Amino acid sequence: MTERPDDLVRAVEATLFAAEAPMTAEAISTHLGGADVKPALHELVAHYSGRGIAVVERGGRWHFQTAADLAHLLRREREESRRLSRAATETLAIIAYHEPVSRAEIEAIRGVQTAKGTLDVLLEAGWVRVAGRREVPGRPVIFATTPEFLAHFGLSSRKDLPGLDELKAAGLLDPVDDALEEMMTAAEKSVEASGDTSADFGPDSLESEDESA
Amino acid sequence: MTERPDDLVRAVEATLFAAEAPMTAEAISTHLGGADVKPALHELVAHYSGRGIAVVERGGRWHFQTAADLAHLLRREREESRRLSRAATETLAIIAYHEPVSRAEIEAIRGVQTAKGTLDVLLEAGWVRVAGRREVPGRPVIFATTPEFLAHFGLSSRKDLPGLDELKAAGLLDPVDDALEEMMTAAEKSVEASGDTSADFGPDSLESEDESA
Amino acid sequence: MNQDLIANEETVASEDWAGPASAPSENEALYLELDGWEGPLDLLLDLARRQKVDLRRISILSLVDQYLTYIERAEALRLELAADYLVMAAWLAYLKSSLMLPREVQEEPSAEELAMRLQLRLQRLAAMRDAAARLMGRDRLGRDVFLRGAPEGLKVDRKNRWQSEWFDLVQAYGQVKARTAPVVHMVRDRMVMTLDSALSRVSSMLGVTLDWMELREFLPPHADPRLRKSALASSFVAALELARMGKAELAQDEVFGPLRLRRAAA
Repeated sequence: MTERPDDLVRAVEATLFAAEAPMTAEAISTHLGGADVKPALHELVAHYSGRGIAVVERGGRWHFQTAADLAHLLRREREESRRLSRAATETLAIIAYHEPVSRAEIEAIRGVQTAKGTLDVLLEAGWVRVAGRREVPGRPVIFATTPEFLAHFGLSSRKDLPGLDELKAAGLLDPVDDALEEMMTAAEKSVEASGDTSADFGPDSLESEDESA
Repeated sequence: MTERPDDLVRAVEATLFAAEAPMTAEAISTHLGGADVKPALHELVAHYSGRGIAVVERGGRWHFQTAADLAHLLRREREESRRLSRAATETLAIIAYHEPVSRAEIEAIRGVQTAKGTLDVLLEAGWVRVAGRREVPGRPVIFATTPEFLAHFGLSSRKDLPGLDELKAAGLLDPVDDALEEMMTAAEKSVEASGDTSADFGPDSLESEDESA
Repeated sequence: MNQDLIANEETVASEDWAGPASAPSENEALYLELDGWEGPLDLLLDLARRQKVDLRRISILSLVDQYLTYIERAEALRLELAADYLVMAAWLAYLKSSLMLPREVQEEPSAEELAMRLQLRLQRLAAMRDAAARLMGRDRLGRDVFLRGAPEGLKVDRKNRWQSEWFDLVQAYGQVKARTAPVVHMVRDRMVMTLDSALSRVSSMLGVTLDWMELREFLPPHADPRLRKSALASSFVAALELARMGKAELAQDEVFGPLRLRRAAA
C-alpha cells in the first residue's frame, strides 16, 4: 500500500514497538548496533501522523501511543488513573513550573504546610524526584520532575508546560520578594518621572497603583 | 505523509494496539459500538505490510506484532569483556600444565577447593572441555584444554608453555611469602631511615639522613 | 466540637479538589465550609475571585473585610477555627488599620507593601492552581492515551567474552607451584651449653663463695655471643633446678632486674 520504508526505519519501528518502556534515541541506537536513528525517528513521527497510533518524544524518550483524539473510544471501564488530591496536583504544578524547588518554597506559594504524604504520592508515582540539595543553610532537599512526568502528561519537554511562557513573562514564577522589589523600583521611577504625587498616597491609591503595575 | 485513514480504521488500529491480548473481530466491534471492523482490519494488514510491525490474525484473533523478519531484534546478544579471576586463571593454568586432570587433582595442586563457578567460567570461555572420565573409583570427570585455548593465548601447542626450569629462572617460582617478606623489609628500612629524622629534625639531622640515603 | 470543620492543612478537602471556589456563590452569602479550604491563603484567594476582577485589580480592603466577616460569623456559630485562620485574621485586621492610617505615621514596611505582598502571593497561588488544572486536563497516559497493551519486550542476553593473558596464566602457575612446593627447614649447627654442663658449672662455682652473685657472673667468659645466649638460658634453668633442690637461693629485686643467687645455708 505505502512504499516500503528502508531497513533502518523498519528496525527502529519494530524496536520501539516491542519495547516495554520508552527508549532514548541512544538506547535504540545501541540496540541496533550504533546506527544514527534520529532521522528514522522523525520519519516515523511523520508517517504515523494522523493514524490511530503515534510516535512521540517525551523528555528525550520515544514511544508509541494511541492518538489523543481517540481517548473517548479507549477510555475503558478499567479503574481511572488514581485521582490526585488537590494538594498533590498543586504541589506537582509548583514543582513542574519552578523546578528545582524546595519544600519550603512550595509551602511559601501554597500558604500551607505540605503534609508528609503529599510529596510521597508524587515520588511514588515516579513523577517527582529528589534533585539534590540547595546549597543554602540547612541544605534543604530540592525536587524536580522526571521523564515519566513528561510522558504521563504528554509533554515533549518542560517547555511544553501549558502557559509556561506567559507565566514567566508575567513574572508569576519569580519569588514574591523579587517581584515586590521590582515593583517598588518601578513605582519609584514613575513617581520621580511624574513629579511629586506621593503627598496624597492613601489606601485608595492602592488600586490605581495596581493598574500601573 | 500517507493519507489519513478513516476514523474506523484509526479506531481499530488504536484498539488493537492498546489491547493486552489478541482480540477477535467481534470483540473489537463490540468495543467500538458494533461497527463492521473486518474491512478496517484488512486495510490495516495491507497498510502494515512491509513495515517493521504487522497486523496478523491467529486463530480468529487479531494482534500487532513485530515483523517476522525482524524477530532477531527482540533478542540480542551483547558481549561483555571480562577478566578471568585469579582462581580461574590458576585452575586454567593447572589444567593446561597437567591435562587431563580431575577436579580433585586440581584442588590437590592448588591446595584449595575449587568453587563450582570457576570451572564453569572456563567451560563457558571455551578454553576447557570435559575430556572423559578417569577409570578410578568414582570415575571422576577429567578436564583438558581446547584449540580455542591455544588460539587465545597464542600458543601453537601446549609444549609452548614454559617449563618449571624456565619459570624458576624468571623468578616466577619464588614463593609468594618470600617476595612479600622482601617487600616488607624494604618498606621497614625506608620507614626507619625516615623515622630517625622526624624525631629530631634539625639542620644536623638532615646531613645524617643524606649519609644514610 | 465537630472536628471536620477544622481546616487542617491538606488532609481534608482532598476528595473535592475542584473545591468551593467553583461552588455557586452569592457574594455576601458566605457559607461556612472551612473544611473546604486549604488554609487561609486559599480562603482569601476564593474570596478574591468572588470580586470577579483581575487579581491585580483586587481591592485589598474589601478582601480584608470579607475575610474578617467570614471569621466573625464562624466564631458566632462557635465553629472551632484552626489557629492559622485566626493568625491571618489578626494580621489582616492590623493591615486594615495600617491602610487607614495617614502614610506619614506608618512604619516600615509600609501597609502598601504588605498589601502588595499579599496580592502577589494570591496571584502566584492562583497561577499555580490554574496551571495544575490545565496540567490535569491534558491527555494523560493511561487515561486518554495508551501505551501498547502487550509489548513483546526487548531482551538483551549478556554474553561474556573472557579475557586473560599468557603472562597471567604462567604467573598463576608459578605461584601455585611456589605456594604448594614442599618446604624443608634446615636448622644450622650452633654452639650450645647443655643443661648438664651449666648445672655442674653453676653448682661448683656456688661452692666457692657464700656471697650473692649475679647470674651473669656464672657464664663462661669471652664466649661467642651465640654461645653466651645459650649459656645464659641453660644457667638460668640450672639456677632454678638448684633452688628447687634446696642447694641455692634466688633473689631478684625488681622485674627484669639482675637475678642473684648464692649457696643455701646448710
